Parts: sequence; C-alpha cells; structure tokens
Amino acid sequence: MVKVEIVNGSIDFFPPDDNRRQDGAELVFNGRVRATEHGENIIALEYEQYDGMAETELTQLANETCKKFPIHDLFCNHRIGKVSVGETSLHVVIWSKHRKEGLEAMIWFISELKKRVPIWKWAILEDGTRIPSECKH
Amino acid sequence: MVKVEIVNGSIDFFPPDDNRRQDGAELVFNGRVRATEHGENIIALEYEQYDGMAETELTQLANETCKKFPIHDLFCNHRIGKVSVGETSLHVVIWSKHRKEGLEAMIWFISELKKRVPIWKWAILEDGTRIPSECKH
Amino acid sequence: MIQVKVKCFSQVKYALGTHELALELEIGTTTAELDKLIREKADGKLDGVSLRVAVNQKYVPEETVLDDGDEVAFIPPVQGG
Amino acid sequence: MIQVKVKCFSQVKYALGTHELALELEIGTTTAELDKLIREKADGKLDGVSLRVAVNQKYVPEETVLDDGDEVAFIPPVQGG
Repeated sequence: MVKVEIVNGSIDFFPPDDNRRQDGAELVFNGRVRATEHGENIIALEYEQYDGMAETELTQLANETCKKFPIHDLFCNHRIGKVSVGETSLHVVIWSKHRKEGLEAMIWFISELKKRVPIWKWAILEDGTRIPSECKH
Repeated sequence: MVKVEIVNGSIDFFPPDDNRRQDGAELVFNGRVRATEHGENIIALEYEQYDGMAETELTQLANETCKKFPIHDLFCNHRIGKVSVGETSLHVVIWSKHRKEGLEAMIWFISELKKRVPIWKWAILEDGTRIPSECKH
Repeated sequence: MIQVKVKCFSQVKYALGTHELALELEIGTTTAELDKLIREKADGKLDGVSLRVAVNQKYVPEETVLDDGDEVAFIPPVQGG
Repeated sequence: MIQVKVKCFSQVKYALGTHELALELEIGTTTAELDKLIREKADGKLDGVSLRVAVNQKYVPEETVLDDGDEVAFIPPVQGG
C-alpha cells in the first residue's frame, strides 16, 4: 500500500507497528536540512512545489516502486515551505519481508524522487537573503 | 560515535533528533520477527547469545563500520530472549551527511552482523516446541 | 491565436521575476519554441540551465504542439528530498 | 593434562543436550582435535554443520593449541538480526 503526502508544516512520522506478521524489515529514512548548502551557511531551506503535479508525480513514483520491488508498503511525506536546519524535509518508510528489497527500493525511490518530482529548494542565508539553491546531487 | 547494547526485553528506539547541523540523512532499520520461519508457523523467536562475546563483537563491528564508511553515528540495539511475532529484534540507526554512505553502511553492517555476531534464534512453534532455527540467509 | 499560462518555479521564477506568465501565441506553437521565447525573456539568466517541459502538469516530449488554455511549465532540475 | 570449558550454543547445545562441558585434555590438544571430539559426542547430529572456533571469546584459526583454563566455543552459523 502507498501513502503519500506533501505537507506544509512539520511532518508526523509514520508510527512503528508491532502487529505485522510478514514484514521482517521496517526501513525509515529521514532527509534533514543541513546547515551548509553549496558551501554557504544557511538557517533554513524553503521548499517550493509545483502544486498538484508534485503530489501526482510522487504518488505515481511510489506506486512504481511497489511494482518494481517486492515490498509491502511505502509511506512518504515531503515537507514544503520553510524547514529549519536539523528538521526533516523527507520522511520515507518501507515495509518488506526481507531487508534486501526494502533497501533497494529505498535507494531507487529517493534517487528517482530527486530526478522527477517538481520540488525545489530556496536557501535562506544568515542575512535573510533567499536564493534558489543550485541543483547538485 | 557508536552506541551498542544487547538487551533482554523490549527495545527503546533511539529518538529522532532535530538538533543536528551536518547530518542530512537519518536511516533507521528495524528487523522484526515474522510469523513464518522456514515454512513453519511460529509464535515467537527466542534469541540466544554468547554472553559477553556477542556484545564485544557487535561493538567492534559498529566501530569498523564507522571507519569503513564516512558516517557520523551508528546506534544498535539487539534484543535477546523471547521476541514475539511483529516485534523488533534488531534496531539500527545511522546518521550521515548524505544518504549514500548511510545506506551502504547499513547494508554492510547488518550483513556482517549476520555473519559474525554470536547470536542464534530458536523458533517457538504454535504447539510450544522450541527448536534451533536453521541458518538460511 | 491561443492563450497559454506559463508557471514559473525556482530558477525560472527567479530569472523572470514572476511565478506566472499569460501568453498569446500563434496556433501551432510548440513547447520548443516557447522554451526559446522564455529563455530570451530571461535575458541570459537561464543559459546552461536544462529545462524539462510539463504541459497540464505532465512531462511531455520537447516538441509538443500547444493547445489553447494549456498550462505549461519549464521545469529546472528538481531538488526534492 | 589441561582443563577446558566448552560453551555450547544453538545446534551444538541441542545436539549435545547441554550448554557447557568441562573436559580434561592432553597438553597440546588443538581446537581442530577438540572439534572432532565434539562432533563424535554429538553422534552425527552435527554432521554437515560448519563450526567456527572461539577461544576465550575471540574467533581463532582452526588449528589453535589450547591452554589450561581456556573457554572454547564451537560456533554454528550465527543468526542475529
């Protein structure tokens, strides 16, 4: 099953779950804002999305990931708007029978997300300046 | 930094942390007990350790992982004793600058753990029988 | 003539100084032609920036003929995550 | 003669029916010889099971000479995680 949400404001993490009977692997990834963006100190990132298309693309990607890898569930929250240094901008949870497919799915999902989901970062510098963050992966 | 613990009883998960400034990736793996072990229905696993050696090997492995991969922290709890279906037997958290090294470190750490840390599983079957679980990875 | 709406994000928004443009184009105009027009408007600020095209919120091939009422976006390298 | 303690886990414990053996061995006995002895005691139940050796809680090469007071374990494939 897939749950995808793009949220403006802080993310509620998907809770652990002790009631699953065939999921031997729970994998959680939290992408967090670092204090440095391309060598410059920042106080926050501001994420901009293409309203509508971002969530559509993200949902489609999550469904593709579940088809490509034998995983049971993929949950993903992506934050939009201002995200302070240290906070989580991307939260992904994958449940699978074994860890191997979960890890492979996680690697592929995030890497594809960074190629096609129309979300961008603006760096908020210490002096308050707001500039588009150049794309370097 | 490395934190390693082998615990008899339920695991306290390492908490999320919004105060890190250079950790862009937080990766969490929970290994959970599945209801089927080599085709047989079980109600729980009972983990047995080589007292002393298991924690020594696990700590050494965690330190090796931090040397081999450019990660910042590796925290690991492994549960011993009876672990019911659905519950977490292995909890690993890795903090790193980027996701790539965190994912690689996670894959290597768990794979090595399953080769050298002297911990074994006994399957507790539905009729209460307790047998050593054969090793198949 | 057709009317199209161009949504601007990130570097495109920054270069053009607006988040949306309403344009009147000749019938048969393609996304490739509109791309060229947008780059001209940006006055060099989008040189070297690769832009993918979305029409009505879906990625489309570079040479797509536009229809009246289309919503077009020139998508600079995305940066989610 | 030397005294050694053999710790038994998992399949070894199951095969021998005990978690610990106290053995008296000749001076110069190696872990490989003790491995053979343990397998004989298991009466076929450890045939085909690969066993690594730990002496005093550290993995050691197969042919290690034992000392008086050593704690030895024949470690069947581990199953943590």
